[in-house]
Amino acid sequence: MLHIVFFARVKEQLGCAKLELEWDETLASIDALQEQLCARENGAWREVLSEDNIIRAVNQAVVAGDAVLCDGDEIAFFPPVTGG
Amino acid sequence: MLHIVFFARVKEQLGCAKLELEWDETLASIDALQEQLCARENGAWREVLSEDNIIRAVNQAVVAGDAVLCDGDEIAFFPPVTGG
Amino acid sequence: MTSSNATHSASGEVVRCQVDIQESDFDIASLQAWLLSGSAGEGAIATFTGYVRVDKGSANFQCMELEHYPGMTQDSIGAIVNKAAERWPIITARVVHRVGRLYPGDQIVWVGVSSAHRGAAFSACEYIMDYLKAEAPLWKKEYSAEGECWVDAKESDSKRADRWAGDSTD
Amino acid sequence: MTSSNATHSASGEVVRCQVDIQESDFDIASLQAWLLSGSAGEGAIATFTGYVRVDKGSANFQCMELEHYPGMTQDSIGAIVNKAAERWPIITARVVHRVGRLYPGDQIVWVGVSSAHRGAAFSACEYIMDYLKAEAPLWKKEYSAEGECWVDAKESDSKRADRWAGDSTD
Repeated sequence: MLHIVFFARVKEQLGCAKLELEWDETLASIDALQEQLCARENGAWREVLSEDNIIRAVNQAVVAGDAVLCDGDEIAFFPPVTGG
Repeated sequence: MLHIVFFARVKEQLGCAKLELEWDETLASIDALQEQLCARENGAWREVLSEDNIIRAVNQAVVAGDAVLCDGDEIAFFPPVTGG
Repeated sequence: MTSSNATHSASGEVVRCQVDIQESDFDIASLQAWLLSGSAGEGAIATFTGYVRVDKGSANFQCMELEHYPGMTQDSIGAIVNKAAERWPIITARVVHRVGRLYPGDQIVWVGVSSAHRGAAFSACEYIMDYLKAEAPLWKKEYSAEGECWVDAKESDSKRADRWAGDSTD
Repeated sequence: MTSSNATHSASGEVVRCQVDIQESDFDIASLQAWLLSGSAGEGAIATFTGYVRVDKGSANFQCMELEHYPGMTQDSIGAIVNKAAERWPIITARVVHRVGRLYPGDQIVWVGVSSAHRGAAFSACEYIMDYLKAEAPLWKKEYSAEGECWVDAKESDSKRADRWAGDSTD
């Protein structure tokens, strides 16, 4: 199982805070996962998830490029941070 | 009258916290005043007041080189500061 | 949600540090007292407090809501504190960041760092704030008479963090 | 001995500031509260607290005595605060420095600066501390089992102040 979480503007625009997907070989990288998510809701998700500045994290660590996903991983998508 | 004050190590070494001298033309600059003070106590004051790092202030403002003294001025001699 | 930690400082000493993410307000005097070990080894404490600010131009601002990524927020701030501790000889460090609904004038964040010397305390405190702003997964949404609006990230915030990359320790 | 002041900040606004030289201890929470104007214009407060520190090597340290030049101390610190206010858009600033007999762990000095933004608050606070150390007429004498000894000025303190001379504001 992949545990996928969304935060802030991304969460609101998708209307979704979390999602669980069965892990399989077609979801073995974060780029592959993101492409599958973009296909949801007739492309409505693509608009949100393909924004340039979207940040991706695997198991609560930000990843810069593509990253391998394993069964059980927690993947997050969120906008640039604005705390402090 | 010139109001002369000493602080910290300088005050202790001179054994003197303050001193008043009648102003006259021979005391019209801080260099002249310092030279007169150095002559006190058979040169014991010279040892203290001729230290390289001694700081001089006229009317509570530090002066870098020589400075004109007027009747009523407050002149201070003190070592490098160590507050904070 | 508290993350306590003991890491090693640039001076080789163990650094006592704690990161809290909480809805409740915080008391700066208690936080600063926590930084003192009791051994009088600290000569210097530098602190930063961030407040909900009302811009002069936006009279309609009402409040803000702070969202975060539970778990990752503490860990990411903890990692920033550890990096500061590797770089400067700090003795203790503490970070508190509030989440939830906050109003004008409310305290948002507090960072405090103790050290034997003031240069290390100042630098580490500012470093932690700069990276917290640039990296910790927290998001602000503003509510005003006109509606609600996610705050946009500022490029200046990532630049402030970047400047530490080429900087020598001092 | 209090010196209150209103000067103009880099932002053109009036800066509320106060400098106190006193024997009594101070309460950091009250001081920080004083910095807040109530208008929620401050987004940031940076503070520094200096403490009487005991070096690991000097177990015989007992206490220190802080002497100052009454009048000139307040004025010189006030002038430093004004220079900081000309350089950064600060809103309020407060400095308290204790004199007299102080013991290990005692608070010596507190500097607090508020601003809309953190960069100005941090820079102004550190600037004020650096120049206070380098210029304010205060002197420390240490008492230990071996006797009494005036603290020597550190060259590093005048260097820390000097570095602001060539620095750009940020």
